[in-house]
Amino acid sequence: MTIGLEHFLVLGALLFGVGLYVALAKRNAIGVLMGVELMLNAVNLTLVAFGRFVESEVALSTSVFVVFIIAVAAAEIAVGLALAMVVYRNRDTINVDRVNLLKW
Amino acid sequence: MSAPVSEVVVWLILGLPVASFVLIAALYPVLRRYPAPAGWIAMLAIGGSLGISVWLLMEAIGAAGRPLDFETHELVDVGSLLITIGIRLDGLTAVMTVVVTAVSLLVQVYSTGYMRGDRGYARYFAYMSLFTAAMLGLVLVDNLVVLFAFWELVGLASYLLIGFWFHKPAAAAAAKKAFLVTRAGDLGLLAALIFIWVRAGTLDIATINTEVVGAVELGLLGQTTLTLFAVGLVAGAVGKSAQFPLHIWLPDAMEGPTPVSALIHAATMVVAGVYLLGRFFPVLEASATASDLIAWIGVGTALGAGLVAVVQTDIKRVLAYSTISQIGYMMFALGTGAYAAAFFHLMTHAFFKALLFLGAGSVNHATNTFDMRRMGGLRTVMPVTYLTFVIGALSLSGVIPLAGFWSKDEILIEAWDHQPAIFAIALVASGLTAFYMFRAIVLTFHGSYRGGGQPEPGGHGGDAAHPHESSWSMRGVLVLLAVPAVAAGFLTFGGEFQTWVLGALPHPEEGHFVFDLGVFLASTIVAAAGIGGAVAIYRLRLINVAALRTGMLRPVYRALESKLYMDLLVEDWLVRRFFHGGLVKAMARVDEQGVDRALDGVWHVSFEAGRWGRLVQNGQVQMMAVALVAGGVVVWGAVVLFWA
Amino acid sequence: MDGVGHHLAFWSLAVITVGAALGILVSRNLIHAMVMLILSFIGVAGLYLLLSAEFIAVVQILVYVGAISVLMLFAILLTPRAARDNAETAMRYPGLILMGLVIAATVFVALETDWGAVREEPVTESARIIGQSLINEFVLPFEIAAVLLTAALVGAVALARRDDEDIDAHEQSLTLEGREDSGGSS
Amino acid sequence: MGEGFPILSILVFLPLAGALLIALLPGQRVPWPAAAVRALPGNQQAHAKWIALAVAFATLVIALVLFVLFDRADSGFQFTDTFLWISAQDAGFDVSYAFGVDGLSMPLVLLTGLLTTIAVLISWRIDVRPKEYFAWLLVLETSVLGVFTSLDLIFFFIFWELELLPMFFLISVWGSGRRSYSAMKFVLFTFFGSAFMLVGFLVMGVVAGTFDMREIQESALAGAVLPVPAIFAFIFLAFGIKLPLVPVHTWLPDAHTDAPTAASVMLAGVLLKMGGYGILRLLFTLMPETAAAADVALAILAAVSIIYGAVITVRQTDLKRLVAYSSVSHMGFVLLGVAGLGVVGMSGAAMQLVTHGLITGMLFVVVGMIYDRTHTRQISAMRGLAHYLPLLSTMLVFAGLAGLGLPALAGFVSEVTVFLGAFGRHEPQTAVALVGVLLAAGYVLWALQRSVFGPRDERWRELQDVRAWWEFLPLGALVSLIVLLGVYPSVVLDVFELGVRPIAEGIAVFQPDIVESEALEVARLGRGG
Amino acid sequence: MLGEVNLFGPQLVLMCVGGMLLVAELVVRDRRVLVAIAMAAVLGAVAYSAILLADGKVGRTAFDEVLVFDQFALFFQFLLGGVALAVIAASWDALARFPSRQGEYLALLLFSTAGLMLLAGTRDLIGIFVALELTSISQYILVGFHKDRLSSEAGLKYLLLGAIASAVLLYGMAILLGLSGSTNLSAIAEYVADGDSGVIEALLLAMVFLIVGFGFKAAIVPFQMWVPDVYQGGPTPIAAYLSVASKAAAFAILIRVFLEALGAELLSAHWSTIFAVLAVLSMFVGNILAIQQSDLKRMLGYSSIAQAGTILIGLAAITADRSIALGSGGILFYLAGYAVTNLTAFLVVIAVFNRIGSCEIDAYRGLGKRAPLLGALLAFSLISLTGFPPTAGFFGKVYLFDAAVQSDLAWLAVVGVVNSVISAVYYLRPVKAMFIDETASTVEMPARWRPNAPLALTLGLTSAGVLVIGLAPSLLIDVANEAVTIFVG
Repeated sequence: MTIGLEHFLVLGALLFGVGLYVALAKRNAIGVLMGVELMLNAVNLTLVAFGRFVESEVALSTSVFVVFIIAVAAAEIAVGLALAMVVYRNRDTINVDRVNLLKW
Repeated sequence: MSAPVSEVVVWLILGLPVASFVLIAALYPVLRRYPAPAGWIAMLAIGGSLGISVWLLMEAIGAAGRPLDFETHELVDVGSLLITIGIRLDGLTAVMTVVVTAVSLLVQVYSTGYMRGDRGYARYFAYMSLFTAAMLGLVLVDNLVVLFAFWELVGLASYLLIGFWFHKPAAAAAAKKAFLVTRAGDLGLLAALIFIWVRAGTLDIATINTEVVGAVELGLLGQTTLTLFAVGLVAGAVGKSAQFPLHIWLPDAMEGPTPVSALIHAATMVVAGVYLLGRFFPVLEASATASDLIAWIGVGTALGAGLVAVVQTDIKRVLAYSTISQIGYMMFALGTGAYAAAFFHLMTHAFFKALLFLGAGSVNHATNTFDMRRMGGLRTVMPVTYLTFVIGALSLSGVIPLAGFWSKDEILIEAWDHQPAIFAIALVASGLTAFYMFRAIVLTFHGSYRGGGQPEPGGHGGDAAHPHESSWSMRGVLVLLAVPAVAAGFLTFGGEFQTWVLGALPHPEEGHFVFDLGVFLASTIVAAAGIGGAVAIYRLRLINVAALRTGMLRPVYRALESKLYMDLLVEDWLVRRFFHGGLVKAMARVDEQGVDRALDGVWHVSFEAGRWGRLVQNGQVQMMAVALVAGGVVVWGAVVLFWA
Repeated sequence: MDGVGHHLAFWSLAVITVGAALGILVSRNLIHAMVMLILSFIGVAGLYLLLSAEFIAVVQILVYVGAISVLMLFAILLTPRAARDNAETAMRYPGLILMGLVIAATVFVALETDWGAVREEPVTESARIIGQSLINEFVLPFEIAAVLLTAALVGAVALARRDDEDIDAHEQSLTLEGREDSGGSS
Repeated sequence: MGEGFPILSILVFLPLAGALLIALLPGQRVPWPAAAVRALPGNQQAHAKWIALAVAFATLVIALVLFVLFDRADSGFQFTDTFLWISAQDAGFDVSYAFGVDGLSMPLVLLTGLLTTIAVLISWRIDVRPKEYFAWLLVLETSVLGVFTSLDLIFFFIFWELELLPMFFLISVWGSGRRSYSAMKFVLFTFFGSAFMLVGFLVMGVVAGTFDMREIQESALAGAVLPVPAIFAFIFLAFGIKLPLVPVHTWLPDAHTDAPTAASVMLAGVLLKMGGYGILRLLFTLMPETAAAADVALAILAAVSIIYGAVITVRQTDLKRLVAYSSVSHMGFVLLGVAGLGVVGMSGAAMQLVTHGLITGMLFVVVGMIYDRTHTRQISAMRGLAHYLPLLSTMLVFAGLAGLGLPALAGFVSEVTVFLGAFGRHEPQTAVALVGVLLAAGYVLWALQRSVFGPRDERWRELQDVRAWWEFLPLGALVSLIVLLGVYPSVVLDVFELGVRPIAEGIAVFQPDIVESEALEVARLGRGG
Repeated sequence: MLGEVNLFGPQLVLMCVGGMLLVAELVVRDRRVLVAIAMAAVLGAVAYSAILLADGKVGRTAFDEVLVFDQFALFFQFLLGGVALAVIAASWDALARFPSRQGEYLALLLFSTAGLMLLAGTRDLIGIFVALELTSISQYILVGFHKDRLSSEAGLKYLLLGAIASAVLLYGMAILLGLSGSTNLSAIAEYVADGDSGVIEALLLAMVFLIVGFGFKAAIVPFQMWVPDVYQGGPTPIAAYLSVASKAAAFAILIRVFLEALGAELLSAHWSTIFAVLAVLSMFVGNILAIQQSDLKRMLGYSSIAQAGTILIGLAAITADRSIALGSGGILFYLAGYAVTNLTAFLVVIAVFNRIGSCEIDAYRGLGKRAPLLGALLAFSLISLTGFPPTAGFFGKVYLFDAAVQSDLAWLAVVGVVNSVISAVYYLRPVKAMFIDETASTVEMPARWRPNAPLALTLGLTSAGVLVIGLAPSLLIDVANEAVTIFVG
């Protein structure tokens, strides 16, 4: 069996699913962000795999796309962590299940 | 044939009382304080009407009762609906107008005395004018819808006058009852007019009587149509003329002032039903069903009302039941084809019954009561009243040669020819009439005085402890009315009256005088028996009434005293229990529990859905994320599984 | 890509990457999870190499391992009083189900779809080419990304910075939202 | 009033302008537009009502002038005032600003003008936020006039919806009892119905390519998204709620009872009429085939409403509520007449709109005046009012009698015409409806007996009968009009006939066997033979 | 090259001035100056767009079709510019709460606006992604800008959810890219147009993930749950911004992607149905939950969900041949009307909040007496939101429902109108509180007061807009339809 596109796609899918679970289920805000990062990595992996395997002009755009995603992810994390800090300052916790003043 | 009189003049008959009504209403703020002119205005107007009526009667006589030709005017013209208004002036109309205006005038003269000092003096005359106008309109017009309009207006006047002393709860209740019960009958008339228009396309009375009836005879129109129409008319007549089973309003209507009872509930309005059926006599003739129906209703009412009258203790109620009974006579007369006789009786009855009522009013003036158990012995202090009352009673009882005899006799003869069973029942009723009338005379005028009633606060009337004869205006009217009560019957001798009235029919015939010895003997014997019985029982006390009442005749008494259970049946069972207790309650339940509840339910459900729904929005960010992703996955899954 | 080396590399990297990710999933300690995350990033970087995307791999190592992870570590250190565990919330089971569904859906799509002709050899692609395209056809996203990074930077600073007025604002908000305080915890 | 003079626009928007003027009146000082009324008596707030009166009266005068100038030989729309208002390119969404009156709408416009003037007059003593009150009243007039004169579906709909807000405010601010509940209920019911109506309009407009009601043909609706009966039903729902018909009538008693007197007058007098008008103007004109097919169902609905409404009315103990419920019954006659499908029935129905407006309006006016004096509406609490309030009691009796269909008063004419027009097609339903007349007599007389009649009650000793000019004027106007229409109905009926004749002709195409009366055939034959 | 940059001018102005503000803040602390600069930037951007329009640049593309300057983009540039101006003006009082960070606030607002404008004007997946993130990240920060308990919580929630949503969106984009081999929307459109059914699942997954990502921004059920929390917690001007500008741009990109890239019959049949279902869900959920709310801001949040559902009707309403632009044009028209309407409502909420420090509906009792004009304007905007004439909201709804009917979706129009009825229940509640309830609010309220001048001016403009669109919708309808002609076959 050749290691082909499907392998990477399935791997990406698994990574995406695990990341999703982490994002959905972890109580710590930083943990949730980790899950998001995993999901983005999964997307990146998928994109790069497409760029490697798909017969078209796609290669370049996927790489560029991935670069942008990485950059944006970094920015997102930075802002996310900053917000987590602010929440921490207000509430002494960053557990998302306790950050629920706003509801109903 | 062009009319020898101007149309405007005819309208004046109606217009004068209308003007009187409007004038009194307009001047009411003044007349309220200085009421006397109100009476004069009303009497002047009605006097004028009487004058014109008499003139017109002469004209009508000149034309042998045939209708005079007047123009019709368009009132409503929408699509295929054409409602016109015009004058129908023939012998029948002329007679009716004269009777109405004459009795009306006399009653109003009487009223100036009777109502003196009443707070509502002006209002009273306004209402009276209104009534007269409406009644004259009812008689004069040539279109069924317009007739119906006046028919209802007459009911309105009756309502207002019965409830004239509205401070008495009984009067207010009686007014309402009268209006409602007659309206139930009016529905029949309304239905009839709708029906005939839809089927025959006309509302013109003459057209219905000739063309429509002709069309039925030619088979162009179903017999059923005519019968249904006639039955509707009968229903209207039964309501207005207080025939069984819609008679229950009339006795209660005695809560109104006595002159009102005399005019409206004895002489004029209550016989409007008779007039209506007479007006449509060709229709009635053409429909055997309707004729039989009205004949049996009439004669049944005549008997039943006569029976109930026997046990009444209120003199006006005796007269009321007597009126019902007498109208029953006219009704079955029409049903048996005695058209002219019915109207002859209508006329004589108008005079002598008005006389009787006014006499009762006179007595009331003296005693402050209508309860005969508190009267007695008034013969000596009120001789004029007594005498005229006796004349009226004799006339009513059908004692020869008074007016009542001739008219009643004529009806009985026709009944005998037509249907002996009806004749027999009518004869019994005739005897009962004599009996209860003389019972009333004995209780009221003979024996010793039993004290009278308390004067009403703010009312009129004098010292009941010392009764006295009434004022000249009242006495004068009694005397004047006694004249036709005695002599009106003579109009029949040459068949003149019949000719006038028959002239109103499409195929008129010469009227002629009828006399049957057998019938004469029978009715005279019965009347004598009735009078004798009354005198024997109540004056000579040959039979102990009290013992009878508690003895073997007890069930009969109870039945009669409760008016043959009709009030109970209608008011208690039909209205109170079935309608209010059942239907209304049930529907109100539907109303309260139905739509609004359903809507409340919808609202409740969505509100609760919101209350629970917002719990999902619990502020947990991961809950939101789950929803977000799940939404996507579910949408994809659904699309792939079900659509793709 | 059917050499043994490729197989070995792919499968080992796959195990590392997914295993590390699962490690985050099961880990109860935030620091451990952090380490696992870095491991997973490195595994992904390895996979990029396998896919002949060297430049991306380098960026991956630099940005994710070098920057983001450090940032996260700082964040952990700066929130000393916050809970340190990496436990799950009540969303665990919905999360599991959803994970299953999403993996099922994505794997299904990955396997069932005809992705078109497969390129045997990777196109050579270098940092230079990517850089050129960034200032040519993708100059616009590039510029936007620059602004985005600025915005994020400035914003993060603005948020994380403690200003005098913020303290006032904080107190003000405490008084304003005092009602809602009862339910919350601090 | 030459061609092109936008007289209807002026008519419709004059009240709105008045409302704005009133709304802009400052509390303290008098701006130049209101300076003219500086000299008038009363305080600053009194200016609001004077302006309102002036505007309402001016509108009435314009309406009256139009009524007089109305060409009674032209069955089309007159005084039209049209331009393309919204024209969406290629989108099939063209809305016209289109005003016009025909025989059907002209009397209703006049009625609206009259009743608004009366509503202003009887509100003379309003002292709670009078500015807003009169402003809303005038806005209401604009919306109703707009409904009666619009010739474009969307335009019509706008005015139809516009009416909700003034009523919402009038009821919930100046009302009594559970006023905010009632106001909300009113709004939700009406809004619900009109929402469906909007869908119906849109479906029609889309398939017909125009919203102009003069151009929509039923035959063109065949290809619509919804089947034509569904469109009919959607639109009918709105009108049925407004009319109102059982079982969607329950908003009416609440709204009427809790509304201030003037709002009740407007509600009963003109707002309900919008339902009947809509049925004739839109359903029967635009979808004659469906209407002709639905007539039996409509007649049954009508009969149910008449009887049900009347029976429930019998049970009411609150005088105002009683009047309100009686409206359910009376408005059933409108539908009954319409279901007759012929000129007579429709004219009767249209006539019933006007007569009910006058009579029920008057009832509300009188009940309101009585309430102002006695501060009760419970019939059981009243007794013998006629002793101390003779004129007012007379008016109540008059209005009540008019309400029960007494001849020579307006109600009789329309009811009889409706019966005549409906009986030919719907014998059982009409026969059942006849009972409603008796029931009407029942509840009216029962109420009169217990409220105005009866022994003197010392509680009412201090009450003042009608004396102010602003009380006399409305009563006098209503009494004379009720009598006029009762005695000589043709003055309005002929105009209505002009309006309904084209509608009936449109329906006759699909129902050639319409029998109102066997058109004198028999009589003619009988005469000939 | 310059020609290409020229088309990017409006956004560039915003970005540059935003950067300048960051610097300027170090020198100038005067609120007036900073706000003036920000407003000038927005005005400059709008003016730039106008100049481009006048210069006949409409229809040009730049940067390899990443950027497109068509009428559609232009429409949103004007709309978003207007909204940004209003929000800046509305932020006048809010700025006072963080005097040392005014520059950042305004800069972020400008960045975000630039991002939104770009979103409406890109035809490339990468461009879309980056623009979306630019605006999103700026918004996350702005929502948390108060740094108090509620604000920070809202910011964190928004960010976490936004991050997850972007990841999902990216996955969808990745699949699309893998399938079509291009990030360009036209190329994708070509691929989809002759796509075979073998890839339908993948296409659908990509499509659904795009819906998730954009639906998140547009606040469509079930991607909407952040909305009330963020609206309630964030600064009120930002809530207004989110509810209007962000939503508008989200719908812009939805229209562009779905009509331009995924518009082929193969997919449109599916997404039309999906949007119809989501529209129904959004309307019901938004309305039924809004009834429950006691906080006006939160209620407006739920209401904006319901409004999103209404707007979705326009997306669902795609006629088979798409010969008429009713649905998409209707969305644009509705969005514009909704923008002025919702801004009016929010501006009043801001004004009241600045004065009494509460957004509870109960606190509004008696407002009609204390501040009649403000109360009237709030009532007017709520009435417009309900869809009563003669307002922008009325015609917006009529137009969208008309679109639904034209697309044989009469049932959807029925659901829409029924929801309008439901919405009356809660929209009229504040009206009742302000004008009808007699018991005065427990919250202290000054007798007669006016909002600050910028706010008052903006309020005047937006409410005038509501009325003008309600009275003369023709012009706007034409503009909106013109804007979407590029999508019409």
